[in-house]
Amino acid sequence: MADYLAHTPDEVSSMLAFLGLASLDELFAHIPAAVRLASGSALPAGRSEPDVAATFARYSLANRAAGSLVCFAGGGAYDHEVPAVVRSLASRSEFVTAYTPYQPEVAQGVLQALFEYQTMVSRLSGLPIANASLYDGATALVEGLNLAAAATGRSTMVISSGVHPHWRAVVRTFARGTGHRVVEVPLVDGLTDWSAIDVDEAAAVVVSYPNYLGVLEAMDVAAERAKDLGALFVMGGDPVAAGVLRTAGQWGADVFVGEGQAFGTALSFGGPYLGLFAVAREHVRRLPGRIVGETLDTNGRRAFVTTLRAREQDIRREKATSNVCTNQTLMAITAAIQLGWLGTDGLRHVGMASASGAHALADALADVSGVQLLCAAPFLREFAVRLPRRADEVIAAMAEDGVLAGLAVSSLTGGDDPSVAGDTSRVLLVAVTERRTAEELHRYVEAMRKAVR
Amino acid sequence: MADYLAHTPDEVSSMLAFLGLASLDELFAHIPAAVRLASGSALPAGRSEPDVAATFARYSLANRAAGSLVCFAGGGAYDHEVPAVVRSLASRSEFVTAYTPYQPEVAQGVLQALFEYQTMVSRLSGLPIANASLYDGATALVEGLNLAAAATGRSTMVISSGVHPHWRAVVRTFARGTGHRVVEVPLVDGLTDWSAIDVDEAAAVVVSYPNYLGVLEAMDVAAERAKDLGALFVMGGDPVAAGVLRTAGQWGADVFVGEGQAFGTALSFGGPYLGLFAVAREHVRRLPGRIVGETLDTNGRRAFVTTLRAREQDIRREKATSNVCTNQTLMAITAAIQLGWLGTDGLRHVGMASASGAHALADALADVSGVQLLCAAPFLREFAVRLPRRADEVIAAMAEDGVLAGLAVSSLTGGDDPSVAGDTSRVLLVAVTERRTAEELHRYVEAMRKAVR
Amino acid sequence: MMTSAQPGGRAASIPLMGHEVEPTMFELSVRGRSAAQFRTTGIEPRPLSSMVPAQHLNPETIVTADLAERDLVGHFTRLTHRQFSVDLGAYPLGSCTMKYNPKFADAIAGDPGLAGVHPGTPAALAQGWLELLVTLEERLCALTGMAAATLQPAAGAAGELTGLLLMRAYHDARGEDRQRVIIPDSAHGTNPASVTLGGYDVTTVASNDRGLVDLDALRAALGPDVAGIMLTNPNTVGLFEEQITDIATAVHDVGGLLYYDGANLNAIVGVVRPGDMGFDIVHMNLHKTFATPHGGGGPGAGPVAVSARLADFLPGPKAARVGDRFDWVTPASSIGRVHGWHGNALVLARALAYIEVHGADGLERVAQHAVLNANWLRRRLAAILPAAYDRPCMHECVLSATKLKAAYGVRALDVAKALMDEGFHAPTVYFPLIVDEALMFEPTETESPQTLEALASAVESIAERAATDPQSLHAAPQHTPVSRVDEARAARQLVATEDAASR
Amino acid sequence: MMTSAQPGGRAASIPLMGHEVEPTMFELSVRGRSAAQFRTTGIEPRPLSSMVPAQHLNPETIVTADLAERDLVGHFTRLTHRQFSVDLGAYPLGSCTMKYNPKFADAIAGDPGLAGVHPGTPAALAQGWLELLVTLEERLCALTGMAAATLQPAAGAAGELTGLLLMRAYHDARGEDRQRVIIPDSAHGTNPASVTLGGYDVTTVASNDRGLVDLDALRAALGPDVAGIMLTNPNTVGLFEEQITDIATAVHDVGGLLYYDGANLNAIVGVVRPGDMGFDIVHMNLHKTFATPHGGGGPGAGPVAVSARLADFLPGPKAARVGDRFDWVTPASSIGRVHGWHGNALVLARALAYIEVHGADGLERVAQHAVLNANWLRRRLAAILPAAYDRPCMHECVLSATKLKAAYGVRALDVAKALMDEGFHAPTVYFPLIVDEALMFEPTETESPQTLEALASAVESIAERAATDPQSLHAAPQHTPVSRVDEARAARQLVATEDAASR
Ligand SMILES: Cc1ncc(COP(=O)(O)O)c(C=O)c1O
Ligand SMILES: Cc1ncc(COP(=O)(O)O)c(C=O)c1O
Repeated sequence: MADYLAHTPDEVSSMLAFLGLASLDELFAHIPAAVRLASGSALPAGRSEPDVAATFARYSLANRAAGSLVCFAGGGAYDHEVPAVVRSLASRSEFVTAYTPYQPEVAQGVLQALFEYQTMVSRLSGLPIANASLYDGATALVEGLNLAAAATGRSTMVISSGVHPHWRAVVRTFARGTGHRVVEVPLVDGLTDWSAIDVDEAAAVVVSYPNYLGVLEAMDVAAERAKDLGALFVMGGDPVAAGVLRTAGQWGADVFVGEGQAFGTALSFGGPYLGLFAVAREHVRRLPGRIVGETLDTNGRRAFVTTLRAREQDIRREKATSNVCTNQTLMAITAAIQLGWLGTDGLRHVGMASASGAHALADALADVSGVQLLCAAPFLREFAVRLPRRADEVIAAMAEDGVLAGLAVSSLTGGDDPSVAGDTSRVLLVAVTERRTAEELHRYVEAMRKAVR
Repeated sequence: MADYLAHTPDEVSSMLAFLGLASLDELFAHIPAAVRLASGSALPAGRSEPDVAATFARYSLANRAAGSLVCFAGGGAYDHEVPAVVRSLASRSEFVTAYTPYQPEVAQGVLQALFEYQTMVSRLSGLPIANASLYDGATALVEGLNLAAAATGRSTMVISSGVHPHWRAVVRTFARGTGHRVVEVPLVDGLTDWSAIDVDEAAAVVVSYPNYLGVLEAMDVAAERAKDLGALFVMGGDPVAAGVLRTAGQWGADVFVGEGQAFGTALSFGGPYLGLFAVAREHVRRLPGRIVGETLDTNGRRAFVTTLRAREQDIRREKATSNVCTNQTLMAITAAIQLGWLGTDGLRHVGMASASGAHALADALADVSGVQLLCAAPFLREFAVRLPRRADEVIAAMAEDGVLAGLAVSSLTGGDDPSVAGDTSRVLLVAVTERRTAEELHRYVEAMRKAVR
Repeated sequence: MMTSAQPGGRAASIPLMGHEVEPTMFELSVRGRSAAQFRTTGIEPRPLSSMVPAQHLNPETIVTADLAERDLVGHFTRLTHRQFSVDLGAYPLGSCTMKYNPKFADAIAGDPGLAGVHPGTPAALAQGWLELLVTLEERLCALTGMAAATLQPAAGAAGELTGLLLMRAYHDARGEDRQRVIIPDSAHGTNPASVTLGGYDVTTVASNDRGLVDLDALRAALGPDVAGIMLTNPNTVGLFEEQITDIATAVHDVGGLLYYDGANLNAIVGVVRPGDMGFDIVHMNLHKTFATPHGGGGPGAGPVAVSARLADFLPGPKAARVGDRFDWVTPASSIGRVHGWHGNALVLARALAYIEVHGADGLERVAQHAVLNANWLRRRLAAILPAAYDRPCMHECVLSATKLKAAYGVRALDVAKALMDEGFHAPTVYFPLIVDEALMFEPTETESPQTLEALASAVESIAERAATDPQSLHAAPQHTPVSRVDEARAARQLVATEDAASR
Repeated sequence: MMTSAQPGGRAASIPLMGHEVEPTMFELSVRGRSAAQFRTTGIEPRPLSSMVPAQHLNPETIVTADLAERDLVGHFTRLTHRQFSVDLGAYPLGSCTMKYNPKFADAIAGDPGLAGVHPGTPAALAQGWLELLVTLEERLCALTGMAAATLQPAAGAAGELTGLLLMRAYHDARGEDRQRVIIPDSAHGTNPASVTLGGYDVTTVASNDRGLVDLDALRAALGPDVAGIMLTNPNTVGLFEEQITDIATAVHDVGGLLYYDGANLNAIVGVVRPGDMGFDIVHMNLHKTFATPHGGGGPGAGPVAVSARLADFLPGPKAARVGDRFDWVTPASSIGRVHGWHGNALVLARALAYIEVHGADGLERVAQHAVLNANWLRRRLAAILPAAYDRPCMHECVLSATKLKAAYGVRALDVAKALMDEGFHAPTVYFPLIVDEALMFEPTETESPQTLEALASAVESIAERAATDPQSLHAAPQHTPVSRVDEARAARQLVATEDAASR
């Protein structure tokens, strides 16, 4: 019976009177009775906030969160440090309860924060133009392919199977609408085998760096391949790696797409996350989503405003570069704040500490009999191992010891996949972040020993 | 090694250079070497926020909070509903990180919130003037006595022992400095026995309504007594009761003091809480602490400002009405927000629902053999029972069943006390708030049965 | 001073103390500062070169921004003082349903037991999340009169595209190849954009002089090659498509499907169910009807509910009841994933919290009061800003400034800008496109009668100024941190990053 | 409209959109509205009359304020936009140490495992809290060079009074009846006020021309009836009492005790310990040195640490180690309680978090940079606002506007008000009383060199305006929500509640 309304019964009556109506019902009088609910919707009656909170506390207790399971799961969602200061700034209600900055005069807060976010994404990707966010990494890739199709007038998408299985799945789904032909390139020992496919022209060549198995792909080869096919070179990147690895721009990519959760957003059971998107200068007019630009107000003061709006759906309609409207602004602002908190050295620290932990764990696991690295290729902070038994069973067993061991690759691929030779069900994907301690790594190894004994 | 400093080494050097200094140490050169620490203070080295957080998580886990123990403890600290909306408004950093509004032009937020708080306290106490907060209920009472002494030129304080034992203890402590003579009046069957003392004049007569045992005192008798003694009538009140009981003003009190924790402040292990203070018009110039008044700015706009400052220590120094400077503003603002959230009916609901629960529990406990109500006098939402064994043992036993059974009266009085005839160690003080459910009451009674079996 | 960096402790950019510009994070940055503090892990740091072959390592250091925590806090706190929001005042932005967002739902979403769960956690260890998702799906189906739903779409537009792919999958399964999707000329821009991405051609049907779908025009446009129609009901002019059942019949007769754009569901939630109107596919904007905060432009959530015949095509995997447990299940003929994981989970949790608090009765009150407020405002402003269609509206009213424009050259934009000086956010302007000088007001149910009256008087006073001093309206707003901005300049010389700016 | 209540959704009161007044909660109130939602308890409500005798029941209903949650949020969010704070910018308010308050400490204090504990919880069930308190006491003793401490005092002034009662208990125990406590004329007002409440007479000793205690004057004032002296070191003019050991000897020679007012501890924390200077009793303002937020005027915390000979008199009960557990223990000759429970516990938790993060090294850096900033500012402004005493200062500098006053009639107050238009909070003015036209700047260590430079240039530009347009400074501030307020009127016709106001 709870709600958030202000109107007293008296006020409702006087407003109705002003409208010459006798009841709230009459407001709907012009709606054909046939389509109106006779007896209200089949929902339980309302309950007070504290009563509903009790139900949600039950949901919460029925989960094993990162607090109660030491998290070694990654696959695009990472347990990074998110300090109280970032949480408190990002939860300021002016950011949280505003909407798209249609009126720049009263939206300089969001606009400037987005300008700063765009600058960060541009620097991390090594590309000059970044947009103001997309839904997540997977849909950002789809937008990248649509841009490539528009730029090249072609429809064949060559995608390394080192791209996250969920991203590839999303690409396949949306290709049903765009009619794009999606060609997935297998991996051999963790590296994309470009020779395995024969295509002679393409709109885009997509590679993930590092790829979803954590492996550092041979980017020069991929770039080469893109050039041969006259395709745009689209790189899906782990933005955390940007602190240490070469950028998309340095590898010659035309488009960078990435998942930005790592920058200040909680694991959140998968969303809301943040789709990172950056492109080379020449593609700016094909950019999907919003972009904020700097300008002046009538008094000559610096001001920010969403610009190049002519690309967008509300103006260009069926010819728009994308249909995106509501995006993930709050996560973009959060990322800007988190990156400001990290600073230049902090960002590098996250990359290096994660890598040190990942390599330490990989070395330790190599000594566990029955466990072996899936591939020999170099990796940064995530790697795959082949186990003597099903990965999902091992994960369940290790959870008993308070460890979320990682992700079963088959739970991502849903079965066999060109990214892994043979049976995927025994392949486990393991990620380490800067938050993992030596003691936790030790606990992991012991739990693994038990699980595969 | 962590800190919150901005200065880079280069910046430090250039600032030192500007001062003609070679090292930070030289800034302290004029301090006699004899008194300077040779090798730094004997403190552990600094640790990062996440490392320190781990230590505090350990502290936290070593406590049984209201979440893990259903709280039936009261004694001036109550487990009331504090909604997310009040927490989020009260934690806005403009309120939290400001200080005393010395510059009203940039402090209208705090000043207006305090003006609204003063209005609330005035209405709840039925007295026209309320200050902008004191430390807590106990020290507010001390300020009330000092005001009474100044107003009457006398120094005898007649205090009902129905006043919270901690408040009386604090009064005794500060009387060491003021030289006040404190006369504590015993209770008989929970009610102050004013006939038990013979004093013929006093500065103040203090009664708590309800008293700390939950009993509703005979206020008219107390008022009468105050008049006889030519003393100010000081009422210590439970502000939550104000929703239903007669106010201090209605009972003819000159001064109202109370503990404001009940309005939006968490149990907080006892602090920071909120000292409520209100007086009759004629005592305004003796008011301790700050008071906010309404006025106009030079453009004729309504504005708020701290006023009647001439009473305060920074101006009046040794002749000040009080030494209080920093007070509990944030808790006062929180109380204003919570009262705005509660509204007229919500405040009444808290009083009535708490009372209904308390009476239901008292009735149920009456059926538990060996347990009996301490006194027959009427109570509102808190009551005392006499147990067949030590109250602290019963509390320990019932905690095993997830219930914080209440407070052992002896833990408050520290032994025998004029408020309770005979042995206090078996007396348990039980409070019920609007948050307690029938199921929790049932659990309480079952746990009690077990504990006293 | 050593560096030319901007001061992080100067507050002249906050309107509270002036109207200067706020420096960017980069202007505040001084290399060597930092706010970050990390766990002591006890793990031996390894030289990068020992882990990663040289050709992968970035020869340069990417400099982001280096601030002390104090300056970081000062900067972003000041930015919030340059930002309007629902929490500061009325935000009658039409079509966006800027209602009050309960803080309670934020607290729910902040629970580490929900926010701290990795999306790849096995179902057995995330039963609470799965039950939450299943419960929300049930509620949304009950409210829309649909059989099943997907919670994956991250926003309304994503829901639209998902819905169109479901439409395609349905026709494909029946071996039918249809090319066209019909939308009214009043449709929101995301509709045609989604149709294109769904691989269909857009056929636009004009609205009639009552602001509704012209049934004859629609019938004329219909044919065996029509995959379906996308409708918003109430439509974007805030009017209920009274002939909806005839429309439904007409479309179904040619084998097409009806898509319901739920952006305006707030008008009828708990009162009318899209399913009962004949719709086959429904997306909902949880950030509108169900009060999840808009986050400055997102995140949102755009679940899609469908009738039984389309259920097998829904994206997967979906959380579902399996016996007395919950598990991930993929529908038989699923179109596949439309999100990297399970959708904007924490937004979904907020929406469910809102739904559970309201229940059937509360949500009906929401719709009633949203419609009451909009009609009151429409009537109250009729003399100054006549409604585009002079009839009872639903949750929003589209008014027109044509009178003011004709008489004094004052445009909808001027009124919108001037309203900000009066303490209100502007309504949506120049949408829908079929209305000249459109001002689309959606007060929402959470604004009080007093707020509506103040808003109306503000518009009145603006109208008076239009007569006496129109120039002042072209110059509005003046009491904001920045005055009107030069949008043309922004587009002409694009400066989209600090590095493109000449500082 | 039904009522004449003010609109809750109009934001013209926020500087972001104007400078109108914000209605009070009561002006926004409409009887019949409410925001509160409660648990469903399943407990039968009983009629009050069945529980409470009639004579106790209030015949009238106390009307507080009745708002919908949306209007409650709008109101208080707008009020925060009318409020300056450390998080918005530099706050060089002398003697108040308005440094940055780490959000980390807020998070610690928000942990339900700490914030949710009832103060009457038996020690066995609150071991975490007791360990926390014991650890803090140990840290504070290590920093001050004292033997034991009480954490009960709720603020500095409460600490002062507690300290004076300890002084009295000490003398009483030795059968000595002493009447006077000496304080310098530069002392903060709480010192004399506390002395009076401690039952002592105040003897004020003048400062010498170097701004320090005049040792001869002090010696002259000393005698067997002196209970002790209260000193702040560095003192309130920001100077270190270099003769402190001689002062200590002199006071101790007559059997008096030395009380250390720790309000200025930030200048020497980790560098000098009051104990090593000869102090017997020390209070600390945790809300200053240890960065707990000031909350708009409080809460604070004012623990008092003492040397071994005073330990037995400390207030009790105190948390203490007892074997391998923690328990409440009352010192042998305790003066009793000075707080209703255990002190401002959550403030204490924040302070400990701050101390643990910094450690010995970090706190030393705090003092060093606080002193560096103050000296830099003093020197930088020397030409315009000469320091009252032209010598190196500690963490704050007391400057004087006498030159500006003599030359242009511009007073310290004018400079302070004008600074707000420049984006800075004002320094403390007209304190200490011994300095004419005092402007007391305490930049604290957390402000950057760039911020100091901006602050200095702001003062410079004000000085220039003093020469060219002094009138504009008398009229400052102008860019604030309200201009200078009529303080006289507020006192003349007191309106301290809504009910006293004529609305
Ligand atoms: C009528 C209508 N349809 C669709 C949308 C798109 O929804 P979203 O912004 O969540 O993608 C909107 C949003 O503004 C809308 O108003
Ligand atoms: C020098 C000095 N002493 C004592 C105090 C009193 O401390 P508190 O305000 O915490 O009571 C202050 C506070 O301003 C001060 O500056």
